[in-house]
Amino acid sequence: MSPPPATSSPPLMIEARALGFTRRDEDVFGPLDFALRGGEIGLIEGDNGSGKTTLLRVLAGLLRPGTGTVQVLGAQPGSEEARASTIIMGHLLGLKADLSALENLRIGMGLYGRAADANPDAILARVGLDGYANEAVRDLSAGQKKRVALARLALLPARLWLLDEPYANLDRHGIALVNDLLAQHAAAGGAALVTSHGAVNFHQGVTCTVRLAA
Amino acid sequence: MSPPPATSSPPLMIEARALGFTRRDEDVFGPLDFALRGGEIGLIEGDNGSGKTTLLRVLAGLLRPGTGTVQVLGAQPGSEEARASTIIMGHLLGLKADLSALENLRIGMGLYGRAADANPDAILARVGLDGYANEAVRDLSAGQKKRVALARLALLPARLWLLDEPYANLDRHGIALVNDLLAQHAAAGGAALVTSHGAVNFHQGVTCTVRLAA
Amino acid sequence: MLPVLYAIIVATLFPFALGPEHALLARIAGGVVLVTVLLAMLLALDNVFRGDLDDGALEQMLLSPQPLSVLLAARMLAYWLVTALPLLLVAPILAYMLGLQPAVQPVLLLALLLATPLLALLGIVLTALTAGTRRSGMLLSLMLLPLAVPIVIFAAGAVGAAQQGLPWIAPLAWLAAALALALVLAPLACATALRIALDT
Amino acid sequence: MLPVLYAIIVATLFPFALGPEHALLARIAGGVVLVTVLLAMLLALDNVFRGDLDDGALEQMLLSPQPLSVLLAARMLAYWLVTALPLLLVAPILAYMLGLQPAVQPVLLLALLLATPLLALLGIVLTALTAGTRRSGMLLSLMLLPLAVPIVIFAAGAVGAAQQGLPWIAPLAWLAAALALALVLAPLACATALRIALDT
Amino acid sequence: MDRFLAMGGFAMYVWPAYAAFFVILAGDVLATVLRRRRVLRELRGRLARQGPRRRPRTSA
Amino acid sequence: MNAFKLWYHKLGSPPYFYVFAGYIQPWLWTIAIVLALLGLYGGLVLAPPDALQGDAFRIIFVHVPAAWMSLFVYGVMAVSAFIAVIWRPKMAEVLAMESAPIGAAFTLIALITGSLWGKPMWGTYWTWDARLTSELVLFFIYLGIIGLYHAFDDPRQGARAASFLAMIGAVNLPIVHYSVVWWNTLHQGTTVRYFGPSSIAPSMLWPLLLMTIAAKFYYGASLMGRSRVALLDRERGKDWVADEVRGGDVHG
Ligand code: HEM
Ligand SMILES: Nc1ncnc2c1ncn2[C@@H]1O[C@H](COP(=O)(O)OP(=O)(O)OP(=O)(O)O)[C@@H](O)[C@H]1O
Ligand SMILES: Nc1ncnc2c1ncn2[C@@H]1O[C@H](COP(=O)(O)OP(=O)(O)OP(=O)(O)O)[C@@H](O)[C@H]1O
Ligand SMILES: [Mg+2]
Ligand SMILES: [Mg+2]
Repeated sequence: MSPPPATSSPPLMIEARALGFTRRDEDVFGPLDFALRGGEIGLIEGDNGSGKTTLLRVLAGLLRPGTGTVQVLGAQPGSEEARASTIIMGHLLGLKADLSALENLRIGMGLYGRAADANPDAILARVGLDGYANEAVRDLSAGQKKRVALARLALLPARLWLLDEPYANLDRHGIALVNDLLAQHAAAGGAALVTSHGAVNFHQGVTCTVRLAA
Repeated sequence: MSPPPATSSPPLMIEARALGFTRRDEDVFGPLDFALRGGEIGLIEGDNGSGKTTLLRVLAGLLRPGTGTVQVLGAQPGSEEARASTIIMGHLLGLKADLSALENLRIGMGLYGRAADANPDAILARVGLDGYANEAVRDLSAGQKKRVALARLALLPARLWLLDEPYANLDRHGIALVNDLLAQHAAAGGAALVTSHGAVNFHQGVTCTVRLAA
Repeated sequence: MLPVLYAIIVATLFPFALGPEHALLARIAGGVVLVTVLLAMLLALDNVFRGDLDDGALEQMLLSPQPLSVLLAARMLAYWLVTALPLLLVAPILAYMLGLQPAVQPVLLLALLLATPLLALLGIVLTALTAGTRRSGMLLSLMLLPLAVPIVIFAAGAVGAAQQGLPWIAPLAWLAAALALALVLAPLACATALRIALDT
Repeated sequence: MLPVLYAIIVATLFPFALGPEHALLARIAGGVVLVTVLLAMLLALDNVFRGDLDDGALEQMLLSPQPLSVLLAARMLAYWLVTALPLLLVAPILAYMLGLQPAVQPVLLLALLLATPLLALLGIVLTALTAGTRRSGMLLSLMLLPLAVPIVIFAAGAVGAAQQGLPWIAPLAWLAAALALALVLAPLACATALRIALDT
Repeated sequence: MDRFLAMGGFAMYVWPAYAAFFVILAGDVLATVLRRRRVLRELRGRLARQGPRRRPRTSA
Repeated sequence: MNAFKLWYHKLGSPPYFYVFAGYIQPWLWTIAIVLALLGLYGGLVLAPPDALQGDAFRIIFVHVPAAWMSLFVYGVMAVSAFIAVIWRPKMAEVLAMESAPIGAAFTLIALITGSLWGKPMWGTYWTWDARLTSELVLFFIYLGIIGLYHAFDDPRQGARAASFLAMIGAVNLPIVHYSVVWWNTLHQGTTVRYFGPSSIAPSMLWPLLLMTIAAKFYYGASLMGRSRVALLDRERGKDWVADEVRGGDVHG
C-alpha cells in the first residue's frame, strides 16, 4: 500500500525544525528535522528510553519543546487548532475501566466529535469485539482493551494520529488490523506518526522515518 | 539453543490434566493437557482474549482452576511449596513507582530470597540500566520498566518463571536479552512458561507449545 | 451515595465521643454537620481527578478540541450533583438527630446550599493543580482545608447567630457574593491550573 | 507526615465552626481529638493497599514464599509507625489548643495509645477484605466506622470520666484486653481475608 | 371509621409507621421481581445468540 | 440421619434448591399474608387502647416484629456466612448474601417505626440511647456487607468476602440485644422492661405473636424468591438454567 498520488501538494501536518527536548538540562532527544504531510505515515524508531514517547507527547502539546520549533497543522502543538484534529494513543489508553466498550466510544465522540460515516457498533465489530460492546473494559484482556482504543481512533474525525506502540499486546490479526486502519486513514488524506521497535511486521506505506539514538 | 541433555529425567515443574477455567460458568479456556520439566521452555500461544493471562494466573495460584487438575512443582498452585519457587511477571509489573530500580530489586529479594551468585548492580548493568539504578521507576520509559522487572527475575531463586508477554514494549536488544535470560535459566535447570502472540523472534529452544483457541 | 453514608457515620461518632448529653450536642450540632459535610465532599473530590489521571483519561480531556473550561464546568456540576446534593438532603436529618433547634434548620440548609458549590469550585481548581502529582489524596486536603476555613467561618457564623436568635443575613450574603465570583472565575482558574500541572 | 497535618487542620476547623467559646471547646476537646485522629488514620489506611493493588505489588506479596501473616504483621507495624505515631505526638498539642484540662492529657494519650493500634489492626483486616475490589475508598469507611464505634466509646468513656474526675481505669482495661486479643488474631484474620478477597 | 383513622389523636405517628412497614417490604419484593425480569431478559438474549458469548470472531 | 444427610446435600445443589424454593414459596407467601391479616385485625381493631399510651401503642405490632427480625435475619445470615467461609458451598453464599438486603429492610423499618413511636412517648424522634444507636450501627453493618458484596466483579469472591465481614459484624448483635440491660441505668425509658413480658395484656400479645410469625414467613418467602434469581444469575452457563429459561416456566 503506497501513499495516494498527490494531486496538489497535500497539507503539511507536522513540521519540526531542530526540535529537541531537555529534561533538567539533559538532552532526551537531539535536534530533529522532519515533516509529515497528509496521506503519509511516519515511523519513529529508537531503542528503549530513546525518547519516542517523549517526542509524541511534545507533538501532542503535553510537553513543551525544549529547543527548535515545531508546528502541528500550522499551529503550536496543544493550541486550539492543533487539538481539533490531533489524537494521541499512549501507553495509558484513556479508557474508563468501569464503563463498557460502547460507552467509552461515546465519551470519545463527545470529546472529539465523530467522523462522517462512523458507526460505533460497526467499528467494534471491525476490531473484533462483536460480543463485547456492553462488557466493562475492566473485564477485557490486554489486547481487547487495545482494540477498544483502536476503535475509538477509527471513530473520531482527527486527521493526525500519534500512536505510541500501537502493536504492543496485539495478536497477528490485531497487527493486520492496525495496518489496515493506518492505510485507510492515509488514503483518506490523514497522517499518522507511529512509534515501534521495528520487531513487528510494520505497515508497508511508511514514507518517513525518524530515528532516535538511545 | 536446545534443552540441555537430560541425564536422568529432569523434575516435573508443571503438570496439567484436562485443566479448564470457567468464569461465571462460562468457559474461558478449554481442557488442556501439558507438562513442563526442568530445562524446558513452554510457549503459550493464542489470540487476544483466548485466556493466556488467565492460564498463567491459574498456574500462579491467583485463580482457582475450574475443572481438571494441575500440579506445580508437585503441589497445588499457590501452596507454600509452589510459591517458594514460582515467580510471575504479568501485565502489571509489581514495581513501586516511587522507589528506585535498585530499591525495587531489594524488595524482591526480601520477599523471594536471592539466587546464589546474584548481584543487583551487575544484573542492572546486564539488562542495560547501568546509569539508572537510583532513578525512580516512575521516571523510566515503558521498556526500561520492563527491564527492571526482568532484572528482578534474574536475581531471584525461583525455578519456575511465568512470563506474560515478556517481549511487549522491548526493543531488539531487549528481546535478545529475554531470550538470553531464558536460555540461561533453562540451562541451569529452571523452566519457564511464556505467553506470546508469535509475532516476535521467539527463543529457539521451545520444547512445548500450548495453543489456546479464541 | 457513599459520601452520604460517610457523613451519617461520622456524625454518629460524635455523640459517642462526647457522650449523649442533649444540651451539649444541640449546641454543637450546626458546627459538626458543617465540618462533616465538608469532609465528605473532600473525600469524594479526590476521586474525581485521581481516576482520570491514572487511566489517561485526563490527558484525553486536555487534548480534546472542546474548550477546557467548558469541560471542567460540566465536571464541577456533575460532581456537585452527585456528592453535594445528597449531602444537602441528609444534613437536616443529621442536624435533627444531633438536636439542632428546628428554627435554625433553614439557616443551616441555606448556608450549606451556598457553601457546598463554593467548596466544589475551590476543590476542583486545586485538584486540577495537583493533577500532575501522584499522591494527591492528602495533599489535596492540605491545600483545600486552609482555603475552606473562611467558608466554614461564614457558614458557621450564620448558623451560630441563628442559634442565638441574632440576625444571620450578613455572613450568608458574603457567602453568596463569593459564590457568584467563584462561578465566573473558577472554570478559568481550573483550566489554567490543569495546564500548569501537566506542562513541564 | 500528611495525616498529621490533616488532623491539625481538622482540629483547627472546630473552633471556627463552633465559635471560640472556651468552656465549650474544653468540654468537647477530648472527643474531637479522638474523632479527628480516627479519621486521619482512615484516610491514610486506604492508601496502604490501594497502591499495592494498582501496581501489582500486592500479587507479588501474595505469591512470595514468605508466610503471609508475617508480611502483613510487618505491614501493620509500618502503617502504625508512619501514621499513628506522629498523630500521637500531635494529639496532646491539639488537645491543649482546644483547651483540654492538663490533668486529662495522660488519659487521652493512654487511650489513643491503646485505640490506634486496635484501629490499625481492624482497619488492615478490612482493607485486606476489599483488596480484590477497585472502589475501596468510601467502602472502607463504611465498613470500618461501625466496627470502630466500640473503640471510640471506650476511649471517649475514659477521657470523659477523667474530665469529670471519675475513675477511668475500667474502659482502658477493656481496650487493653481487646488490643491483646487483636494482636494475636488480626494477622490470621488478615491473611484469611486476603485469601478470600483474591481467590476465586 | 373516622375514629379508627384518627387513632385517638396519634394518627400522624401510627399510620406512617404502618406505611413504612409495608412500603419498605413491598420495595423488597419489587426489587426481586425487577431483578428477575432483567436476569431472564439477559439469559434469553444469550440463548438467542446461540452458543457461548465469548467467541466474537467465530460468531461473525 | 442418612435421609437427612441426603436431603441436605440435595438442597446444596443449585438446581434442586431452585425447584424446591419455587415449590415452597407460594406456601410461605400464603401463610405470611394470612397471619399478617389476622394480626392486623387483632392489633388495630380488637385490641383496646392502652391505658398509658392511648392508641400510639399500636405501633408495637410493626415495630417489635421488625426489630426482632433485624436481629434474627442477621443471625441466619451470620450462620450461613460462617458455613460459606469454611466449607464454601454455593448455597450458603447465596442465602447469606440474599438475606442481607432483607435484614437491612427490617432494620430500617425498626428505626423508622421506633422513632415514630419515640415522638409521642419520649417527646423526640431521636436520642442517643444505647439501643437506638446500636440498631443504627447494625443498619450500617448491613450496608457495609451489601456494599462489599457488590464491589467485587465475581459474585463468589464477593460473597465470601462479605460473609467474612458479616462474621466480624456479628459482635454487634449482643450489644443491640443487651444494650437495655448493660446501660440500663444510664438511659431513660428502656423499652424491653417497659411492659415486662408478663404484663402484656393477652389482647395485645396474640396479635403481636401473629405479626412476628408472619414476619418470619415473609422472610422465608422473600429469601426464596431472591435466591432463585441469584441462582439464575450465577449459574448462567449451566444447562439447567438454559432449560429453565427455555422451558417457559419462568414466572414469579
Ligand atoms: C428509633 C427508635 C427505636 C429503635 C431503633 C428501637 C429498636 C428496637 C430493637 C432493636 C428491639 C429488639 C430488641 C431485642 O429483641 O433485643 C426493640 C424492641 C422493642 N421496642 Fe424499640 N426501638 C425504638 C423505639 C421504641 C419506642 C419509642 C418504644 C416504645 C415506647 C419501643 C418499644 C419496644 C418494645 C416494647 C420492644 C420489645 C421489647 C422486648 O424485647 O420484649 N421501641 N426496639
Ligand atoms: N517523567 C519522567 N521524568 C524523568 N525522566 C523521564 C520521564 N519519563 C521518561 N524519562 C526518561 O526519558 C528518556 C526517554 O523516555 P521515553 O519514555 O520517551 O522513551 P521511549 O523511547 O518511549 O522508550 P520505550 O521504548 O521504552 O517506551 C528515558 O531515558 C527515561 O528514563
Ligand atoms: N476480570 C475479568 N472478568 C471477566 N472476564 C475477564 C476478566 N479478565 C479477562 N476476562 C475475559 O476472559 C477472556 C480471557 O482473558 P485473558 O486476559 O486471559 O486473555 P489473554 O489471552 O491474556 O489476551 P491478551 O492477548 O489480549 O492479553 C477474555 O475474553 C476476557 O474478556
Ligand atoms: Mg515509550
Ligand atoms: Mg493477556
